[in-house]
Amino acid sequence: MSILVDKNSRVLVQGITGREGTFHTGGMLEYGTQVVAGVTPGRAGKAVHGVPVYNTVAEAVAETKPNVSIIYVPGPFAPDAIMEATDSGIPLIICISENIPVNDMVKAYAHVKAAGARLIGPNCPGLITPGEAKIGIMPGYIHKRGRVGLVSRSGTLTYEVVWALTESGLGQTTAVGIGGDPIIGTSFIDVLELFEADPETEGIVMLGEIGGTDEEQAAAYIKEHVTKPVIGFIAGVTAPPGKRMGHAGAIISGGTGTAAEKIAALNAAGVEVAERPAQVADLMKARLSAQLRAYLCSARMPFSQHDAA
Amino acid sequence: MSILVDKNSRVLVQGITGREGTFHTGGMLEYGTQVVAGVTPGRAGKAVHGVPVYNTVAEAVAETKPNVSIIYVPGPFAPDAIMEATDSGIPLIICISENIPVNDMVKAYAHVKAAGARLIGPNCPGLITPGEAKIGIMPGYIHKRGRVGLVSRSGTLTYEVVWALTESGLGQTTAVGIGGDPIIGTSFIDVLELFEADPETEGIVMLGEIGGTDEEQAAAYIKEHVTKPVIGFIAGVTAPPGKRMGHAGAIISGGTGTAAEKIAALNAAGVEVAERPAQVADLMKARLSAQLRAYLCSARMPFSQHDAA
Amino acid sequence: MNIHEYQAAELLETYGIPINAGKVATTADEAALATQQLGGGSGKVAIKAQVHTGGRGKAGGIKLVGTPDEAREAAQSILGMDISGHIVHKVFVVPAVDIAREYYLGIILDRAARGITIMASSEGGVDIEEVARETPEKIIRVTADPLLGLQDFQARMVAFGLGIEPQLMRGFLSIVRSLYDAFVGSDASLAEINPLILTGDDRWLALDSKVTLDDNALYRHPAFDELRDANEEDQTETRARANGISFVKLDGDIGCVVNGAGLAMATMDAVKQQGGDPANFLDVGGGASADQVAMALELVLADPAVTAILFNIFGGITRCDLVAKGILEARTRVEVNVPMVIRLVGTNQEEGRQILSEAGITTVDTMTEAARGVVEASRAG
Amino acid sequence: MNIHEYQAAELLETYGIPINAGKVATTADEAALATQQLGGGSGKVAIKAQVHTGGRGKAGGIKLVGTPDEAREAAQSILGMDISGHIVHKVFVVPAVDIAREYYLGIILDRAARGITIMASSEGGVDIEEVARETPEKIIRVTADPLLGLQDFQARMVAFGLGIEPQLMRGFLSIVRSLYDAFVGSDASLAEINPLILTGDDRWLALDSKVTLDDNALYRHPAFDELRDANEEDQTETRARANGISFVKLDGDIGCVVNGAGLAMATMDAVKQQGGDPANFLDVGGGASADQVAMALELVLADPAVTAILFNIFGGITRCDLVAKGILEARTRVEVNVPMVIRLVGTNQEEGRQILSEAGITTVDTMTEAARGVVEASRAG
Repeated sequence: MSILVDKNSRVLVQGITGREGTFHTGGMLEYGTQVVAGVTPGRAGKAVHGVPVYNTVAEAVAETKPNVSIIYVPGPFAPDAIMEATDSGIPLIICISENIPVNDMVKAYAHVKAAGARLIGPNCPGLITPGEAKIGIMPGYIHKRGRVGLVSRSGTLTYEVVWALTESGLGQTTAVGIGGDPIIGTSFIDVLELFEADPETEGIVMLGEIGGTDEEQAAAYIKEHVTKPVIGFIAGVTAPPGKRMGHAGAIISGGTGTAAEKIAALNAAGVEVAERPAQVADLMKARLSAQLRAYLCSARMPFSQHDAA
Repeated sequence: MSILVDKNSRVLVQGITGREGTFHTGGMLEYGTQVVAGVTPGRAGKAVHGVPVYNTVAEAVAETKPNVSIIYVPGPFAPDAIMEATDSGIPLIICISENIPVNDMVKAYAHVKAAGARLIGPNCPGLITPGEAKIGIMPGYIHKRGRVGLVSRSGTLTYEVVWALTESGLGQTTAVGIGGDPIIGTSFIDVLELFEADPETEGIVMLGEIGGTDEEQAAAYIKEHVTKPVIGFIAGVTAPPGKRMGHAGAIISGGTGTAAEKIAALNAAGVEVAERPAQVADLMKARLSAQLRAYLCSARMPFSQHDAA
Repeated sequence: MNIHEYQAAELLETYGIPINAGKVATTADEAALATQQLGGGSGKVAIKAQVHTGGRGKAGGIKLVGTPDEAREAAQSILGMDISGHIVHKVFVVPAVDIAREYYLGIILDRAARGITIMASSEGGVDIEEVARETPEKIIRVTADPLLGLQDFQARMVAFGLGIEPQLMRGFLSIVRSLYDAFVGSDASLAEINPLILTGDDRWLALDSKVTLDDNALYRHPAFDELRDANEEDQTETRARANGISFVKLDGDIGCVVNGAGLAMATMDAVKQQGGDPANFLDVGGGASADQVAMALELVLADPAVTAILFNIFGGITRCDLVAKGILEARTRVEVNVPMVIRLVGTNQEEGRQILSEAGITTVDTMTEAARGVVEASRAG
Repeated sequence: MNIHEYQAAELLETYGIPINAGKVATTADEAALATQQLGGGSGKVAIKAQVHTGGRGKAGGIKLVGTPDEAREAAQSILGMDISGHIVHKVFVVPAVDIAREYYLGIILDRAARGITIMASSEGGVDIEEVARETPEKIIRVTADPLLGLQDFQARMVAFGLGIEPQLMRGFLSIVRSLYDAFVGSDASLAEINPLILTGDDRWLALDSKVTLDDNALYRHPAFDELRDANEEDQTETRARANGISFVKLDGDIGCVVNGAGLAMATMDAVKQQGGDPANFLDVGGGASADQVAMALELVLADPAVTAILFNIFGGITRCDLVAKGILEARTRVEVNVPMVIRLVGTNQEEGRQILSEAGITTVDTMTEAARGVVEASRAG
């Protein structure tokens, strides 16, 4: 098992004829992802890497029945693309685009939510279930199918940790980049819930950064609802307040959103927080081994009880 | 039983200190309706007929737990009042106000629907479950608790038919005025569904008028889903096209919305359509008697079969 | 509220829609002058009757002319023309245009969808209702989310649905968006361009525009007051509206005074069933006062065709005693020289009947009786 | 984008918010003249430093004066002042006002609610963040429905929450609505009035305004370009932005060139863990080209404080061979006179390392190694 995407995912690429769209469609196809259609208004009838292009999402849906859409259109046009996908009934929408005006995003988010669809991103690398489907811009080869679910606000930082998990032999069930913008469609909590319910996922890695209070909320959620081991990392311990650290969402403002607060909240929820990205894999390995030992011990328990009875 | 409102309904009056609000609050109280609170911004602390007044619906809800709100504020302010009631979690909102700008109403309707609340009206007389609760502006004394559910787009025309039903001894379970505007919160179909499910309602009266296609849609619904006898009446057989007959919604435009079309659709769905309002009661009485006879005959059937077996 | 074509065009132009700019003329000479100014005598112009009704083309209300003299002659014949009961007081003089393609583009309040729907068709310039009836598949319909408004992708769905080519797309999308903005911004219940044309040199142009404004929203558009054309309004209807009474003039001879719109329609139907012809639709409104009843009676009596009057009042909020007083009051203000049949039931009906009976006026019990009575009285009179 | 108080006030005024109108001065003489014009020498005026940072009051950046001469003196002392690293180049001269009450009114992009939230407090004129921390119950919060926008009843909830009296209600509600319109209309991420005051004669007045604009939406507000204050921007940051590079100047001496914002922050943290101090945050962006890498290196080298440079690249979309070429390219364009420690992994890492190794540059494998190495190199240098 895995979460959100697998080998049955049928992918639509919105903005497929753009530079980014074309390039990453190639990458996704190469990885074995089923890319069934693309949309670029006015380019119907063309093909990109053999994938047919339509004028509208409605047409693409009618012809090719995608169940995931990935959006590469420029930021100012991305909210419209999100709403087009939503209104065409696509249940999972991954928005890679960055630089989206935030007030537009607030509206698009509200619309997606009202329609009951799921949006991941914007300004995110997408997500991957190793060996099944890569729906995003991450380098596929660093991933390996395995035991750990990963959710992250960053891009390359995720790759760093994915690589460490792969090297350590733990691998990943699914790795989800939720994006670095202030308003995002899917939060840590949403993904934690999915990983908690996924039988294949044994441990969860959560990569946060400064800005907002998503990590604090996730910590509270973990405390109440997550039984699997969670290892965290928070980037930006040394970031100064009031400065946007690349991501629109990565900013300490009004004294909130500091790494220290987030680390404290996670620790209080029983989440070990790594000091270095690569250390995440070591900590997870240790936790899973400890859990295995504990399980083996407890597994003997019933026998003893039975014997006693 | 009855639908939507009964003796447990706790009513909030929005616009209670206005002329209409005050007058009808008196009428509702006199009928025995539980009016628990009123709202007029800036008038908190006052009382109308002994009913406490609050500044906001949120305050009124917190203090008095109403489960129905009735709105008497002037048309331009009614959409705001509808949304205030919706956002305060009131599940049933009756909007008496007329002259609401239609584009505002389109938005308010969408908001109410998204929130899962029910709006009746606007520009409607409200609804009444005789002997239990009158939440509206209709004269209470013409009603009598009985066997027939009534749903109507009009006001006084409804009274005419209610009176005939009362005189005939049939009486009403609940009488609902859905309103005469082009955009209304609750349609014929919504109410038909409720009456069909209400064990006390034996027959249904549906009073339509020219304009729109609500009656045609209701006819299609009746054909598929309504097993109880339905008697109809359509006002405006002689109305000329292009002229608004009082109600904003009562207008034949673009060749649609004629009484002839509606009557034909209802007839095709097995609905008898009266030629005069008062005739509705006679037709219903005949249908219910016929049904009773049919029931008594069919009730004997099993015995015969048993005897034969 | 209906407005004229030229007013609709001006309104749409303020939202950035390219229109066929012309001049309004109220006399034949003005039309000739406008033709001179617009065409310089070289190109052709169209002289178009400005009336609040359709079918002016078939009625001869649109003429294509080449010279100011022809324009004068055409305007002469059109001005004063009666088109479905509307007298032409103005013509719109516009340059004739080289048409390559014609489309229909309209935005309507969609009652069934409870939203705002964009309708478009490549069958432009013809009666869209006929297209809707005969070949509904030729109409593209897209309903905007009421809260989000029209989205770009929806405008594109309209364009692709019509098969608009990429190089013409930008101009077309801009018109769709502007028309939507105009609809919402002016609180319209209808905004339509028919035909929206593509000229021989690939320009988009709104050749004929129609806008209907929402009466309930006029209060926030005080500037629209001056779009009202008194010529197009029945004086009695205007006076009724000012007094909170709904009144519609009809062609018959039996005046009706009723409380409630549904009951008023049902009353008209009852009169017709009895072989009569209603002279009007009249709803005195919810809690009608004596004064308002008197005003209603005056309005009905203002129609010289009226030969008998039917009062049908179901008292709910309206009290029958006040209605009775209103009737007596009206008699002191205007001369009632036609028979009246009065049906007065509901709240305080006994008091009301008492008041009337003391003044020598009898009442009837049912609507059917009343309708029959008034038709008989009318024939007798 | 941050803008100055006086610019925020002007922006809010265009939305109908009553502001305390004043004059901007860039010299002491201008301040004196402004004082003359505003007060006519009779009333008092405030001289307020215009800088993109808070805490100017405590820093002595606001002075109340009575005469043009006092104003000159005050402006003299404020202009050129360093407030949290921001040099004061302008002062805003405004009339002193008779304050009866002070409120806080702000509208923010609410990340947690994923909407736009109105915040208000009767504790105006003080640091609202402190109020939020110490006495959160004193803050009224109302979140507008993103699709509907702020509704009137929500504005009233704010007003009643603050206990505004009926006779003051209309003016207050109008300000709340206008501030919301300003927020949405100008694509702000923050619009705040602190304090919003009630004067002794019951007038509402925005005494100090702050607006932060959404960088991503500036493209649709070309007029906002002129609100940009070059004095307030680090030249290198400006140049970086123009090249699609995220750059933030910091106080340390170790230059960082990283791809990806999260990884760039983690790299700064790693440098700090090794006892070093990062000189900057730098994210070269997604599919960084050789040219962009060269530009990034130039930007870092432009800081004279830099004693060593750390490259940390995890190639995904970014190809390591291109990054290597960029580094070599940069060396031909600028003189690299500080040691560089390079970590280059991911897509095409072998090719990249090969290119660097041929040029005599060695690479390290892990981030920790790289951080340790660069701190050592910096100390050695």
